[in-house]
Amino acid sequence: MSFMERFVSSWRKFRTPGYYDEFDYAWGMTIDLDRCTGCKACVTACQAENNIPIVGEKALARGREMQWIRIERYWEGEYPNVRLRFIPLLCQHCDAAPCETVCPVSATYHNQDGLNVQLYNRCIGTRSCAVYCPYEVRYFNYYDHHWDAPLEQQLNPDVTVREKGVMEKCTFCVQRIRQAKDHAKDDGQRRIKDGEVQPACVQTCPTEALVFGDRNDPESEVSKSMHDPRAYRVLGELNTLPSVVYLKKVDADAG
Amino acid sequence: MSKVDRREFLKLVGAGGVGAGAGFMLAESLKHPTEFLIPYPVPPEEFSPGIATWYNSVCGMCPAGCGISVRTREGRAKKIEGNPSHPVNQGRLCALGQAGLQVLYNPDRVTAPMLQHGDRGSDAFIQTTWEDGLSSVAEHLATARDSGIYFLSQGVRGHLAMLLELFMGELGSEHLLHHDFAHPHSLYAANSRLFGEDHLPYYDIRNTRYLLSFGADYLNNWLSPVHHSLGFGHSRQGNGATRGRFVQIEPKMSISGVAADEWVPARPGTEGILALGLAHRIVAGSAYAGDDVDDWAAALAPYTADRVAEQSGVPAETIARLADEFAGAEPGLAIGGGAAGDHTNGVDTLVAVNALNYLAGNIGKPGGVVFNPGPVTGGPANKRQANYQAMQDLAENALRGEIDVLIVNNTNPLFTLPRAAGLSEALEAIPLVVSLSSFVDETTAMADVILPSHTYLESWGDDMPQPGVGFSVGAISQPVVSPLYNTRATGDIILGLAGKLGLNQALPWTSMEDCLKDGWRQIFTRGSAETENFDAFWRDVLVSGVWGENRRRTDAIVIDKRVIDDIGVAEPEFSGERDEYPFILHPYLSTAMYDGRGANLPWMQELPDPMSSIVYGSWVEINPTSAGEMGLEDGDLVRITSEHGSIEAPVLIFPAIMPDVVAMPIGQGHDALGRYARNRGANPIQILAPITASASGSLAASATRVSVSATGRRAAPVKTGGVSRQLGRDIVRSTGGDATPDGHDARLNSIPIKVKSV
Amino acid sequence: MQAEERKLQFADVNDDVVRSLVVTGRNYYIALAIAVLVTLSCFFFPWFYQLYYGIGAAGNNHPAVWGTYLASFIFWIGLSHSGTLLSCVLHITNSEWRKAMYRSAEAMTLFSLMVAATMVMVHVGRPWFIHWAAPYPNQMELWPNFRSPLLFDVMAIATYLTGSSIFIYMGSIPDFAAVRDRTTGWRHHMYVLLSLGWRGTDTEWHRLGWAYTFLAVLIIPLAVSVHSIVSWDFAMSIVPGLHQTIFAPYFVVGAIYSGTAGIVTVMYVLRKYMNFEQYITKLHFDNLGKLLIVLSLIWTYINVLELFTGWYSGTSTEYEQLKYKLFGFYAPLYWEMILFCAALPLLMISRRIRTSFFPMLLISVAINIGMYTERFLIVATTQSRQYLPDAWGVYIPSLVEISIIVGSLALFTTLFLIFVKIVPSVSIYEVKETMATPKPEKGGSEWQATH
Amino acid sequence: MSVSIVPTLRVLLPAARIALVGLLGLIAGFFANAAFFPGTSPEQPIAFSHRIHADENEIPCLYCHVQARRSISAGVPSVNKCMGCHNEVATDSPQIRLLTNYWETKEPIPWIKVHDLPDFVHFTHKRHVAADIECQTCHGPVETMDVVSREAPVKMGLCLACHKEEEVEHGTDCWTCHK
Repeated sequence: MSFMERFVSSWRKFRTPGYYDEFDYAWGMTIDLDRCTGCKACVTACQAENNIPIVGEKALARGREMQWIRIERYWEGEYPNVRLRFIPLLCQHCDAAPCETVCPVSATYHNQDGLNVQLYNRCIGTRSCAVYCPYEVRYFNYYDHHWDAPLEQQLNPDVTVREKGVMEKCTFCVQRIRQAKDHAKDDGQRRIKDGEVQPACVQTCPTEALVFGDRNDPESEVSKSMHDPRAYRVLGELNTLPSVVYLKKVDADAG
Repeated sequence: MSKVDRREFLKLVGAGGVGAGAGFMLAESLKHPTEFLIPYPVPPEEFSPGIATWYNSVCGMCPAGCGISVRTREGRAKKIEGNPSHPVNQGRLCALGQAGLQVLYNPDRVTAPMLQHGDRGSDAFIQTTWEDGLSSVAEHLATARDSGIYFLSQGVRGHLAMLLELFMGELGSEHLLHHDFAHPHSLYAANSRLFGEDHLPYYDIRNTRYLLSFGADYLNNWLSPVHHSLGFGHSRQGNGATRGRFVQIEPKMSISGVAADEWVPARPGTEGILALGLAHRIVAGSAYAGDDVDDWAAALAPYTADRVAEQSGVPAETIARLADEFAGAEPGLAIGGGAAGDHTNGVDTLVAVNALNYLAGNIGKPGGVVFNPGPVTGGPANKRQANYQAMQDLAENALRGEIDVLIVNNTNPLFTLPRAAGLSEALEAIPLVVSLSSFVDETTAMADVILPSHTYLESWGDDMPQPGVGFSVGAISQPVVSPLYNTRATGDIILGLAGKLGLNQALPWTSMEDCLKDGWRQIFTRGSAETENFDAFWRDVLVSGVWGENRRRTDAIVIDKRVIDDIGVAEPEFSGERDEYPFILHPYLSTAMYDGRGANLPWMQELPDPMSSIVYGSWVEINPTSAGEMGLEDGDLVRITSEHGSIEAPVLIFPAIMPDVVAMPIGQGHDALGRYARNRGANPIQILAPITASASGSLAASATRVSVSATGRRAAPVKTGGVSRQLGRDIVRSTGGDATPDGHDARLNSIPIKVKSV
Repeated sequence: MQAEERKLQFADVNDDVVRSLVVTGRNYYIALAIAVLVTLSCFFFPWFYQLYYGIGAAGNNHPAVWGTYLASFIFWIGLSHSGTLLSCVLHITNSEWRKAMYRSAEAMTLFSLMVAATMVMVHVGRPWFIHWAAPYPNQMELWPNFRSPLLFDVMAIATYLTGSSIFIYMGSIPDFAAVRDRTTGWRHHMYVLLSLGWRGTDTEWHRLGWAYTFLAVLIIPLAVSVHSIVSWDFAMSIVPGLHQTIFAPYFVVGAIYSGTAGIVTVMYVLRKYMNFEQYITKLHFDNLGKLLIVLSLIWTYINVLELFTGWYSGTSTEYEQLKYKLFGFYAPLYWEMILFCAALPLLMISRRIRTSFFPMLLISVAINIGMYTERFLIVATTQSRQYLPDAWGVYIPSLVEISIIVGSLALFTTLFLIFVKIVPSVSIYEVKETMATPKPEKGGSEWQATH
Repeated sequence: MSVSIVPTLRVLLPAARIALVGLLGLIAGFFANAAFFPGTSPEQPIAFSHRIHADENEIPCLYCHVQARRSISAGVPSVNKCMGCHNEVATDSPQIRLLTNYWETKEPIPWIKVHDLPDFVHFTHKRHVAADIECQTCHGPVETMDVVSREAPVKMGLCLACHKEEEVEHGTDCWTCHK
């Protein structure tokens, strides 16, 4: 295919609404807020899996935290009728992602697996994607981070260590998906089975609040729970069509 | 064109030369740096480059004893995950467990045996060999009086515990102490009083429909948080129609309080009274129909709703409602612990909570309290646990010069005991202090000899989780990486000492691995394993990382009449006068650092506290109204003073805490333990009063009154969060109890998620 | 004033202008030295430090990832605006008074565009890969993202830069020739090259006039589009406070506003320190003053509109945004902006102020300070208050950033100082056009300077 | 007064000449370095010859680089694998003595990487071997080399060309090869 043909074809593809119906896999996640206890196991799991740097107290004091998945907290009411809500926020891998349109070098785009790709080695650090993202889940490398020896021996060889001036964010643990695909191929070119691949956060969640899978597979856990009556999307009114769906918390006393 | 003269020519040559040089260097600078391919002289069996190998082991970060499986690449541990086949955590793991890697790779580890060459605490350690280190300690042990040898270990189980027993037994010393700050002494005492058992029952949260928790932060750090979380999740949404209801009774909202459907603030120390109030209602309301009902009625007579309401500050109607809901729940479960047990009346409180279970008929059935079989093998878990009384005796004996040698194993009493215990002075009086710790923590800094032990990821060991899960479980902890430094497993150090002292008859093993295999032969001979020979069995256990046998207890429990008769909870006593010290200090184990052992892990330091999103430092939580009265704002540095000292911490205005209580997380405030922990925050344990729960002798950690005074300075803690109010933006949505669909369906987006035929 | 009465002659024009190029006083060298020094120490040194250390040298954080660099970028683009635009408009409406000032105005355009481009380099995290934003075939078979407003921006600015540089160059060819004929040595040779062998024949004059007008017409829409596109960098996001249809006109007006004020400043300086009293007169300040008032009114109007979008929106996001802008952390800056850009300019209603030079200088400088603040607020306030309250944060510029702002001013000054010594900063021939041709019978020595 | 450009050019010529020569020098220097010191064939601790092993003795690549079949990295043979043959074969040649020396001291051999990919590239030998891609496609005719040198430019262009030609599934998606 000549460049022009390819350009035209992909243009057509990306012009049609809901083009992601043609996804090979459409990875998605549901988060059950009624199960989530805010224990932050997912946060550390993510840190360990994805070589997320230890930014240090000074940087944190300047608001330069790095958590691909973070847990936001929202108080309601006053003492004694007070309650706290937790909500884990990670890259929503929106099917209509604002960040993808703005990157001048296409360092972030949507791939055939329904993933919102962040390409570290293409990023030039305009940081516009972070501004455009309404979920605030993109984190920027303000420095070249270093690990006090021998902490660097923990780094995951399947994930690159980002250099300064690069944007980074949750990848749905693409290295694990890659691995699973690899196994599936060896196993007679089959597709990935449901539950065969789990991001670090889903894998470790002690209350099993997080479910991950292929939205295209009607039988998968995630498709089922996406059709739960409690399902909703954070900031759904912006119509960014996130791949991450939340299940409402249940207020037993709200009736 | 003008012809080139000589000067011109020279210029040209110069220009050309410079250009060429520049070009050359440019090309040179663009070259890739040299990298090497280092082959193994002999390739190891287990792994090959580029392919991950997984080892199953046991988590050593807290006493819960979860099973872990560690991912290694090229012989280096890369990631810790839960072991799916381990019944306690079933593949899940908490944040602290994940951070175990940073214990292994911590830059501040002790890399070799050390001898203190200055005065104690001068940190003038000089490296030595194992040979010298061991023999010098062995000499002292040989010359010391038998009763003068003390061994203070962290709470260990399985064969390491047994090994310590044997070792100390051979040395003829009774003074083997396990010390964990968070060990639930009162809970053990309460259980043995009511049920006559010295090990904990299994609280079946998974199948319960109604959980009544008296101060137990069961989702965060009480007993076995990960297992409880699994149960919680399942009880909430895993059961189809019926959704478990969770009620949390505590003065300061904990993680479990957040997760609960109802948070009931009760005055500190009155949880037991409240429990008896519920019991009174149950008995009076004839929801209980046992034949000993009259005894109960008599015993519970004084705990009328009004009196209990008056004492606990919980409205009478709430008490009535809770009692009826609890009695009506099929099945229900009441658990008590944490702060509720850390009062002068702690044991009575927990007895009362168990009584509640008994009266509601939750004993010995799914969704209630299930009894564990006794430990399969290894040393006794609880009886060696040193309560505060024992630790204080240790200090006094030391001052009386009765201690010749103190061996400390991976526990840090100088941090986890109040300053009032006088332990630091006591250590001064001990001629030889040996530490087996992997880090220079506060206690190790005071040692004369450091014989650094492996981290749990480098050493052999085994564990029988306490509390069990209703049936016998054992797990092997195997080295997942070859040791990073010149350290040794605790067991091997003990065996080494034994060898030097000629105790080989009693401790015949050459290494901890032998000792384990020997022990596990017995387990193999229990016959529940269907493998043919021991080696196969051993291999299986190593592969799966866990062993269990499906023998459950079915014995019914009868409670002695005398126990029923003297059931009752006294008013809690506090140290300090109310008018001088208006607040009750409520210290709690922080999510990230547990009892302070997590403070040297950068991941844990950078893990925002779930409720406050504060990192790197400690804070004190104050109710908005009382803060308003004192004119305090977020970030004001205040001085918290008890009768036994004072600390400083910034204020955090916290909506979910009782007005006369101030809460502080435990974990920060180290003055040792390496670069990440040192000189950061304050340690509330330091100022606790040395009063104990009368019946168990354990420290009444929540029974200290304090005064809070502004210092005029500000020290706003570092937070990752912004404004934690929704401002009507409907970010975290919730639905009514019956979870009916109300139009907010993920499918109802402008572009529906179509489904591709697979 | 004295200069007004003096009878101006063709010869004087040439002399004055050439003098301004050839004769260089000590003050000039001192000024240049200072400018260069400040540029090096306050712009390039901190920038290289930032390149080595990472964007962490700036005060940005999560969520406020954009900072003063971007604000400066818009500021300079804005400043660039009236130069060429104004000159074009006035050329087409051939208003006489333009002719003395447009050269310097266009130069301002050119240099502020250059500075703006460098601000982009300073802003991005990995400027060594900035070329990836340009479409060129490569072995990676990768192209820039043509959907990205940032890419539109790059294109627009490049076009505008090209356009206005051709425009200014073409306009000054005859002057180069004039200077060429009056200079010797290396200057002569330089102007030989620059003047492209201009002879001054009628055909040449004709073609020049034609092409010049053509370009002028071409550049006007271009200039307008450039700043609209710059505004899209923000308006195309869904960030509350940025996602607004008014932004394109808002930016264009703001740009012309600050640009015009910039011209006033520059003209004051030229007039004072290069003795162009005869050419840059009260008339110019008067007219520009009127223009400024109009612009300030439009600008104020749009700002008021903004308040209403927030107030009437009824959504928490927009409303909080507005509250934060008016009373939040950055509120003092906001009110400072209102004072400088909305209140102060109204003084120019009085003719006495318009026609007195120093007050005009003060006002024009004040306006540009205010306009810089506006750009900073657009970037800072909106990012600090987005959709998720628990991710809110505050951004405070770091020392490095502030020094780079100062440095960029110095950079601009340096470029301008060099410019005035190479290009006649007052258009010789057009000034002459404004004067009557000599009457033959009077022997060509006496005539009246007509304005 | 002249409007002619000629005198000016005459003045400028020398400067122009110098600039030109300087530029030429720059280019020459750059390519001289690239040509004569490419750094693509570094000197190895042992002068191992792939020609002798792979060509003359026809040992298949995967015999030594056994990892390539099942791992992302092909790996280098362990020292004892070399010794497996060189206990008997050519034990007296000086290079082999070096080898035995490493073997006896149980030291690893510090081979220098010739084909090296950046950290952000995910390349798995396994998949490419499974797809029956000749090692030579990327590594060049190694079997003809006494000193291995990087012949084929292992750059993104090479990968893409092949991925397109063979129409690899999602072969041009960035996340297929970048991590």
